[in-house]
Amino acid sequence: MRVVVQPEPFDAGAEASAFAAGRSDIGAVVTFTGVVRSLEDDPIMAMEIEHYPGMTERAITGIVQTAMDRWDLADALVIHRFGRLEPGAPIMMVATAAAHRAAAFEAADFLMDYLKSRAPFWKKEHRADGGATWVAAKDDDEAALDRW
Amino acid sequence: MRVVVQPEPFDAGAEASAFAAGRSDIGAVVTFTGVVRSLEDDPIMAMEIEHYPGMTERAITGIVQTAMDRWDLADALVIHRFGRLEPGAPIMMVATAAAHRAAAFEAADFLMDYLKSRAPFWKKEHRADGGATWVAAKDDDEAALDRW
Amino acid sequence: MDVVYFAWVRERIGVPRESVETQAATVADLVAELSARDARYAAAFADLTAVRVALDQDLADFDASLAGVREVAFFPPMTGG
Amino acid sequence: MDVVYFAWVRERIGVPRESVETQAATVADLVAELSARDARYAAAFADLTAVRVALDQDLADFDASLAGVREVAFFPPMTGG
Repeated sequence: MRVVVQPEPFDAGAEASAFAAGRSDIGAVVTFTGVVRSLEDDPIMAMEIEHYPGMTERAITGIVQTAMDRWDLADALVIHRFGRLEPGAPIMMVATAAAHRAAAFEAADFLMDYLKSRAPFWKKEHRADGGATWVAAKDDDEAALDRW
Repeated sequence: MRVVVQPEPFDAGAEASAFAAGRSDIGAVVTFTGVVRSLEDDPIMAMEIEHYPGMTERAITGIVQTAMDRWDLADALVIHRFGRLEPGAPIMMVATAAAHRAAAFEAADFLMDYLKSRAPFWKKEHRADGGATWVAAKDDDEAALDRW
Repeated sequence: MDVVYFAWVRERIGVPRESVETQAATVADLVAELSARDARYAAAFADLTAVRVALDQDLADFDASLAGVREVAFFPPMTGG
Repeated sequence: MDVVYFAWVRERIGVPRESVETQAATVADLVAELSARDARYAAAFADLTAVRVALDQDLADFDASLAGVREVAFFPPMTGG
């Protein structure tokens, strides 16, 4: 298990290559990468991510441990940035490795649902007109946890 | 959309980095990489993959097109190898990019289910004692298609 | 007791962290005490369905006891990932 | 008509591809004709629930017509991914 919380950009491809590299007991690797999105009809200048130092690492580690207890995972990785991020930049990634495809897919999906609603990050979108809005949690986000 | 069928190894990380790079209309990228698995209690020397040239590209392209029609995907990638592969080597990968996480996850899962049962590849496992066995399709593989 | 705030809760209260002298038995008691102290707190805590609390970095409920707690955190629902 | 075989169907029949002169109207007719011709075909087609067919590179059923078809392929259920 590896959990990284940092302001710096990361190279999702390089991380994916290094993750579980050279292991022949693994049949399936799933990665999810979250990217700062800026739509043409609602462009943002930047995404600011606030977090709760200390609790963040603790919460993510707990979530990953839950996933590793529940699915037969060979390894799991979570990287999550904080600070000011530009459109198109990677926000975070998860990677899961397992003998079988279903475990890798389900665990990655589980990790994303829990990271979204249980890891102490808050997103603020900065717009060109100087306005800034905290991203609101969706009812769906909380409801998604009931899937597991 | 990009569909690649080749005997050569590929670098899943580098492919993931290049996929949908620099696009700020994308919020989510999911990748799946299948790896030749060799378990300690049942080691294999090599995985041989036979395919149906022509139909392979046609079938995969059709499957990816179905996914792009069904989910709001910004892009999709499928790479699948054939020939003789060593344990630990990548067999294939899919990548999906979308504005939203659910679409990227579901489409990747869908692509894997259909590639497994509807793309003309056949796997043969070669063992140290010289024996070789065609991998049998599982009833579950066919049943998985009913999910969609 | 250290009290920390994040995101718009922090912005409404105006400080990220403060030391609070209190005899409050529960989180709800502390919220009531702070809200009575200043309009900034009353504004931040006006709708508690939109506020989450952590005690010593573990998520907790508003009726949780503050006995032995060193750090209380208030923040909106999380939006990571 | 070109007939192609893959995986263990190919191994049982012993060739990957052959040209077949036939008046068979359907895939099932062709299977019956080939199976009567030689034990290798009879062995490959003994359990048709384990065999799939494609006509001009599209999956088809055993009762599909061969009219206008240039290439018939027989193979086991696919195991890609």
